[in-house]
Amino acid sequence: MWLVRRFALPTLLFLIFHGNFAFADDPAPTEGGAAAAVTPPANPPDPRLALPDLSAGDTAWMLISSALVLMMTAPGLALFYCGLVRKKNVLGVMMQCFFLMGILSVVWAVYGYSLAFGTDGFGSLLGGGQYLFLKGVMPTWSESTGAVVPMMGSIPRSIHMVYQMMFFIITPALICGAYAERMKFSTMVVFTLLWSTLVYCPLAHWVWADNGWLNSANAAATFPAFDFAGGTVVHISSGVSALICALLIGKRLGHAQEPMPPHNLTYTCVGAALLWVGWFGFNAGSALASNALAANAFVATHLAAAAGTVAWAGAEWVLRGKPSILGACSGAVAGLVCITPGAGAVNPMSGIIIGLCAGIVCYQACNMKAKFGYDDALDAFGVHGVGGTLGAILTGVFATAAVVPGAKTAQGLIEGNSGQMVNQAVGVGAAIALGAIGTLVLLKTLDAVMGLRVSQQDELQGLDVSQHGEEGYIFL
Amino acid sequence: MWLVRRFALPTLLFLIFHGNFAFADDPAPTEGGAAAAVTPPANPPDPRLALPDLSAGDTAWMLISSALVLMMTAPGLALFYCGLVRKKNVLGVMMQCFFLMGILSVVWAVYGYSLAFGTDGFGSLLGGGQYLFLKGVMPTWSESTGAVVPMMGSIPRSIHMVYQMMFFIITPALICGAYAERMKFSTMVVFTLLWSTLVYCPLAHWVWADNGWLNSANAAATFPAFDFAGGTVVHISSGVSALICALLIGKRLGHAQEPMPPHNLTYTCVGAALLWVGWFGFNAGSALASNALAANAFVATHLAAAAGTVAWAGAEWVLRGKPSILGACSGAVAGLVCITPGAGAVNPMSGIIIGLCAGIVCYQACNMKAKFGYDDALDAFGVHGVGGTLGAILTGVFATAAVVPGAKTAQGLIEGNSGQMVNQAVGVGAAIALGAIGTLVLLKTLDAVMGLRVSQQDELQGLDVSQHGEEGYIFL
Amino acid sequence: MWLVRRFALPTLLFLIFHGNFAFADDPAPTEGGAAAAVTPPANPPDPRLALPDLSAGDTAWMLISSALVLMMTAPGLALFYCGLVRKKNVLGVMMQCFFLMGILSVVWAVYGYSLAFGTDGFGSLLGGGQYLFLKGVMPTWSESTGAVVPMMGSIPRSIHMVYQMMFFIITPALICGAYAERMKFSTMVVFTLLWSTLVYCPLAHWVWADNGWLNSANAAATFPAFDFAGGTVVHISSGVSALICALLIGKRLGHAQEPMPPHNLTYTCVGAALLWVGWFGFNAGSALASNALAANAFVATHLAAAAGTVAWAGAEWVLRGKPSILGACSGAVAGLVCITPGAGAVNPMSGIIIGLCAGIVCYQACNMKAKFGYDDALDAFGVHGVGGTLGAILTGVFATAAVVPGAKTAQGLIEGNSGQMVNQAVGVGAAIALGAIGTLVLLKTLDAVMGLRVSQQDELQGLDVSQHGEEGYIFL
Amino acid sequence: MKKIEAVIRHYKLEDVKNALTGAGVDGMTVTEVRGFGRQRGHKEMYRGAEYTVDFLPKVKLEIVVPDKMVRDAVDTIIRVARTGQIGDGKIFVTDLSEVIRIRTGETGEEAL
Amino acid sequence: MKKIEAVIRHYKLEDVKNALTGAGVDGMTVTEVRGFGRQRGHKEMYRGAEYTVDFLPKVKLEIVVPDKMVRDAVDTIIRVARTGQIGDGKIFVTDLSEVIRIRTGETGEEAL
Amino acid sequence: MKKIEAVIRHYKLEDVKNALTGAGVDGMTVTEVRGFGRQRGHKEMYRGAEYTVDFLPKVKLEIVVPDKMVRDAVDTIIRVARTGQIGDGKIFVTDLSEVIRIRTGETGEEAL
Ligand SMILES: Nc1ncnc2c1ncn2[C@@H]1O[C@H](COP(=O)(O)OP(=O)(O)O)[C@@H](O)[C@H]1O
Ligand SMILES: Nc1ncnc2c1ncn2[C@@H]1O[C@H](COP(=O)(O)OP(=O)(O)O)[C@@H](O)[C@H]1O
Ligand SMILES: Nc1ncnc2c1ncn2[C@@H]1O[C@H](COP(=O)(O)OP(=O)(O)O)[C@@H](O)[C@H]1O
Repeated sequence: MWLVRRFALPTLLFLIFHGNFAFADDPAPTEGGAAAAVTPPANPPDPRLALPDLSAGDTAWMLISSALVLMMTAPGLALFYCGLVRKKNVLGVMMQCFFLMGILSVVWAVYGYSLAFGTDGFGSLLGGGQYLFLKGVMPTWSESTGAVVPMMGSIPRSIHMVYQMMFFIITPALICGAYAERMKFSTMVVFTLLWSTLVYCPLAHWVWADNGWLNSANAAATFPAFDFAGGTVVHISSGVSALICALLIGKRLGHAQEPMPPHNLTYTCVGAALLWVGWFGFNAGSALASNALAANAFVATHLAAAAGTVAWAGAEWVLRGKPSILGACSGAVAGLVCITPGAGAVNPMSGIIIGLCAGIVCYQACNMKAKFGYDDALDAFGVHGVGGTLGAILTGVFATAAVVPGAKTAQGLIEGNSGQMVNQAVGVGAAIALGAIGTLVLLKTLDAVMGLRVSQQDELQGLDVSQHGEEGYIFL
Repeated sequence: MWLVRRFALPTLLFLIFHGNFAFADDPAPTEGGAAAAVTPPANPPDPRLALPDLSAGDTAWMLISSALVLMMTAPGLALFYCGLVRKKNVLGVMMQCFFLMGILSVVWAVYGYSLAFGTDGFGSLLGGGQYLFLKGVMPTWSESTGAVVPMMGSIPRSIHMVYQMMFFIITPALICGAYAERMKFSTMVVFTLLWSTLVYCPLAHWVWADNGWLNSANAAATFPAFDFAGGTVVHISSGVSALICALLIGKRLGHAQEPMPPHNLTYTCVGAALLWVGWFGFNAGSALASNALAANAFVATHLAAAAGTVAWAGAEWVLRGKPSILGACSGAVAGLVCITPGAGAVNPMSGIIIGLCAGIVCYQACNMKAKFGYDDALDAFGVHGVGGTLGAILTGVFATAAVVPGAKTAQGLIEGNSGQMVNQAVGVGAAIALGAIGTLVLLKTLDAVMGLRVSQQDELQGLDVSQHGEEGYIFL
Repeated sequence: MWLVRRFALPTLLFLIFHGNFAFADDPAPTEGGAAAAVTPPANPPDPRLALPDLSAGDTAWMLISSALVLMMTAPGLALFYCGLVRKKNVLGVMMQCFFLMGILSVVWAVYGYSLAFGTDGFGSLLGGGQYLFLKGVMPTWSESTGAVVPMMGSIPRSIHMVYQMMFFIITPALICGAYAERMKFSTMVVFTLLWSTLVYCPLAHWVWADNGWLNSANAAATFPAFDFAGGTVVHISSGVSALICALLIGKRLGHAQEPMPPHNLTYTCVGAALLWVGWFGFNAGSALASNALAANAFVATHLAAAAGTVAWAGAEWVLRGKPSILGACSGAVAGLVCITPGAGAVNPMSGIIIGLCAGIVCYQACNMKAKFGYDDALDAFGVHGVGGTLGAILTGVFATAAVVPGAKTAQGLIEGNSGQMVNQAVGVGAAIALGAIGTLVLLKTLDAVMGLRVSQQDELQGLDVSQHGEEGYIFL
Repeated sequence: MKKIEAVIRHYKLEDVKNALTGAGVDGMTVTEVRGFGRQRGHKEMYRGAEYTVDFLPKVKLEIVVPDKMVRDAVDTIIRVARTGQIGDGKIFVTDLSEVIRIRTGETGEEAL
Repeated sequence: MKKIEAVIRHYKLEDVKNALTGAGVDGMTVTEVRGFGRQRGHKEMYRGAEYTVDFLPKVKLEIVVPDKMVRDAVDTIIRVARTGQIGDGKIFVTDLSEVIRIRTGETGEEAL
Repeated sequence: MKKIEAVIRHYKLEDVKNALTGAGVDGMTVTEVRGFGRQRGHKEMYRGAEYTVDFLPKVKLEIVVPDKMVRDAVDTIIRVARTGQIGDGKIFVTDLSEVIRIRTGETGEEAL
């Protein structure tokens, strides 16, 4: 409760006040201001970017892609994760995903986008106040031409903002898999707010902001790493942070003593399928246009997911005698994670190889967990941390000029550009370092300030009743 | 049974015959006939509307928006609602949503669209026979130019027809929340058919038809009220009707004596998430194009939903000590309802304020229910009636010229146009009056003719078995 | 196990090797090579096809359509089917759908697309090696103009490939309904691989390849049959094969002795709704563009589904006294199946008639099953076989020049072109023959080689535990 | 010590529980059961197939009471659970040879 | 009056019910239970974790009959529920001190 | 022959099962139940409505053992299932007049 008073209320008031204020004297951004951001942060240059007018086709694709990525968090991820916990915690997991959709969206509009994509702040390290409260983001119509400003390539910048917002939401939601079934809801909220501000925003800036030091689209980047759709920003960062969470928060009561099987694999399967579908928005949408690059990403993404499904379930079949549906679903997600950084940089046939590797490697990673004995409840690290890292590396290997419009030079190792492997490695290292250190510091602090875990009593009763005063299923 | 004989069969035959007839001598509409309807009924003028040719981008966005709005009714609303009832009525609720998808679609094609959007009928009050059986709605290709006619702005009119059909479906489906768990299925069907004909069609005409007296896009409108995506037409009308239903049909057996907790909140959460995703089609689609106006609506819609989530769950947290997932989901829906009329008229930052108000006000409205003692089972009034009314008012407050292409004059109270508040109030009043009176008359009549409730026996047994001869879950 | 060693592993290795190979020396296809395939295989000529440049709008619509069709298999079909089986087999059914998404996607990329759509093989009978490993399918940018090649009309050919891949996935998945609850998983996988290669690919070539002998878009076609979106290729072929499966594999233990009610109709309803939504991608997407033809298909599809819902549930209401949700859902699917071949060829009002017929005929077909006594567990034949055949015939009846851009001549019986009925009949016959014979031969062989059914022991225990070592729900 | 087992209708559970606590019963254990008896079942139809469901959902209460309270308890249940319609259910009474409270190890009446 | 409790396999329920009604039993109460005994459980694997499930789903029948019918009922159950495989289940018989029909208040044999 | 019925906390099931098998019990039957007693329930809130849930999930074990093993079994259960918190549960012991193994028809101790 103290927390709520100390935190929730002020936030609300703050928002209302500033929202209002921002609204009141929100100046129509000068077209110049918009021009400054004509090149897209993510991914290689796109022929369309030359033309400044709004393309209805690209806009349509980006609107639906934004919706698809939101759908990934809920119902997608919410179902995928909630099916894996025990019945008494099913709502706990769903609530984490759903509530984050609420709070993080507001944060992104207020300052997140500005910190991540602003170019007026701390150079290649972090954005500034440029876009606070969506200042200079929302569309206006120039008096003279009637053209829309500001644009981001062929789409209104506001769509780029909301599309990136969906990434900002799902990334911390992925971490829920590590501390599931035992974390205090209040601490979870505060942790996520801090993490997304202090870890996600900087990392997104490094990799995707026009002046980010890891942005392959930034000519001046120190280490131009390929991260088409967020392998480092989304998956490595969340996966590594998940590992730290699992280590610091400790095991669930009864872990490794009593069985803790997934309570509803039908949900997990539906969730995985929705993630698969949504991922088309995540990866193909990262072309920021409805073009051939998006088509390449779409195909590569789908084939990697398919190959991952076959690889993981196949590995189980060979090594254990039975392919499981959880294996098939996990393999699909692993494949999707692994292709994320390379979707727009590799040939789709390589996507099959990447997917196969992802399925087998992540399968082994999840098996290893038992040996190390940490309790990454839903394998957020095993799938996103390991898969994301593998993907970043394999992207360096398989990247090819063939799929990049206008690219003349060799891209990946297989084309002889071994230098790219260094960039990829640096990108991975940076994401791991920032994620691990940031999470470590935040959790240590919060543990001291408000405690990470619910009481033993509450944990035994389940998060649904103890944290939210509800039951998931009442079938009587 | 008598009902089926008296009603269902004739309808089928009627349709087959006329459908056939309509088909047989369905004249390709003259381009003139099409020209008559070139400006879109809903929302402010759109630059594109000048150009008559079909835009593939706008068409793509409207096709997918139509699909998204259908998805809102089922699985979206069906899941959201069915999770809130007791297990024995789960199919009853789903069936109401699903069956209405069937019957209302046919009605809309046969005469609904014509009554709502025809301009040849009773002037600003109701449409005529212009589009009966889709006459003059489906695309044809002009001999000379090969251009598609009829168009509606940059999309074929047939898409406008099918897009609006989805609104026609979901509106009465929302009312199901009020009489859930006790209404006779046969009566429900008849009531809905009459209600959608006598309440929805006129109201849609008033607000959206080219010559509607409340249509802000109609220069000649008596009270040009802003209703971008259906705050009055969809939410106020259904919400108010829901209240009347709850009052007239009476409480569920055992209401307030025995506990009636939601039987499956995981469904409710998934449903809420799908409603959220689908609402992008509902609101951003109401731009009838894939343009900057759609982008503004998209962002405003998302932020209002997010703010509503935080507000409702936050209010519970502060006032009851625990944030609940039902609260978070209800808040999201409340925010979405509330931003509906203003999505294309307000700045997205105002969307946050609107969402926060929605969450808090609707939360209180639902708590009040207990005091008044009527049994609006799933709070259709508390969320849609209250949220819709609040939204209409707040739209009048926050509407701004900044987001309307080509708008020169002040729009809302905050820009000093206090006159708009009157228009909004009249719009609200008209929707409330038509909805309340229409529902009252219809239910009184049907109560006399065929009875509103199932027998006590059937109610105790549950609607699944008694009305449909099925069970929802057989887990043995 | 032997199977896995004999089959799974080699496949993986094969793929990795060849994938690699294909990648290594994948020559950018000559523009000539692309030109060879400028006209789309499916559906009537489309004005756009003249212009070779990429349309962002059409591309956006086809990307999302591809995602929608994938969504039809999972979660759509997976939920629709898994709700109909007994609890102990729920994962078995889902796994069949999900695993096929994996394995078949890889197959399609490796050789499926080439066999089905290649024009260099066995003329009108089967494709060749033209597109093996996506050779000449993925987008490249011509040095000179920067234009994308290869194209398929106004979209990159790679999108046509991935869109068709989704059809390749769902077709065999439909057959699962027949052998549900008793087929060995390993045999199911092998059967599907062979069936999709030996039955689906040829049939798709006949109907949709530029030089297919049934392709109505092929001037040289022997019997140009209308199959806009796959009535013969997808539904008749799978439905007929399902019947053969049901006959050869035999009844479930206890069939007709103990009750086997659907264990979770809420899943079936959600699945049906998702199929309905996804079908817009399936049918309207078959226009391969976001144009008026797509709009017509969209509306016709929706109205047929709606009419089917009303017809089936209505028939139950009249004949049994109660409309059931399973009836409503089955009717929607029947309507969708039946409109599939004609969506782009008939007037939407005819779609209503087609839907009504579908609902009533398929309802009767499912009732008849009992008399014949075969155990088509989930009525894959009753709905897809019967509905698909009915649809092919009715398409011949109702096809009209009015909806086909640029069509001058009479199309269907109702316009006096009785000759078309012959073509439709030949199409139906060809699909039935190929499907029935192919399935018969394959199952007889596999029965001898590896056995079709799980052991009695395993069947009693349920496929979830016996085949996959998992349980669907653990609610304790 | 006696164990009273009562099979009653679902929607009577709350009332019976309240009445029993009113009558001085401190605890009970409830199980979801399906009952078959005189009460006719209902028909269910799924596409072609039609089933008669004659196992109907009921709840079973298990209440352990000192011998002297049995009469009271039974009468209370009868009074509250009765609707007069076929299917109200049954009450079975058994002797217990021992009762123990796990928390304290108390036995006999103290254990209740 | 005796109460027969029989733990049997799921898929035998229908047959046993029919056989018993044939043998003149008017009613029974069924409960879903999980049983542990000689019958070996099965393995389940979820990603890294592997569990042995040794509580297997069974159904428990409770049948109250007049003393003279016990033999018949028991034999019927044995005859129908037996497969010969480990796991067929058990039958337990207990004395009842009283039986009451809630609807009518009848007791003893009339209550059945 | 005696039947031991023990109502215990969910999360104690595994331990109790293992302890009992250790103590020589060969089988048991488990049922999901909801219990009402001294242990206070919890509040649940759904929008406007607030409920107190006082039926708490428990598991009921049914264990049939030869008379001589009763003491052991009961003590084992008490030892393992006890937490000292209100709500640990109860143990009820009843006499059985007969026990039969369906598979073999064996009766009495052999049937266990
Ligand atoms: N012989 C019996 N043994 C065990 N339970 C019985 C028996 N007869 C009835 N029951 C239980 O009592 C319930 C009600 O019995 P029924 O005969 O349907 O109504 P009534 O008790 O009013 O005559 C049944 O559903 C069943 O659960
Ligand atoms: N001692 C016991 N007490 C209570 N129930 C038992 C006991 N032994 C077995 N059961 C029940 O009987 C079922 C079958 O017993 P099991 O030993 O597996 O096979 P069988 O009876 O054929 O030897 C078990 O699953 C359990 O539910
Ligand atoms: N009189 C009773 N008859 C049957 N079951 C009882 C009775 N009293 C308690 N129980 C069961 O024992 C469980 C624990 O009892 P409770 O009084 O809550 O704790 P404790 O046994 O520690 O005092 C209850 O949940 C209920 O299932």
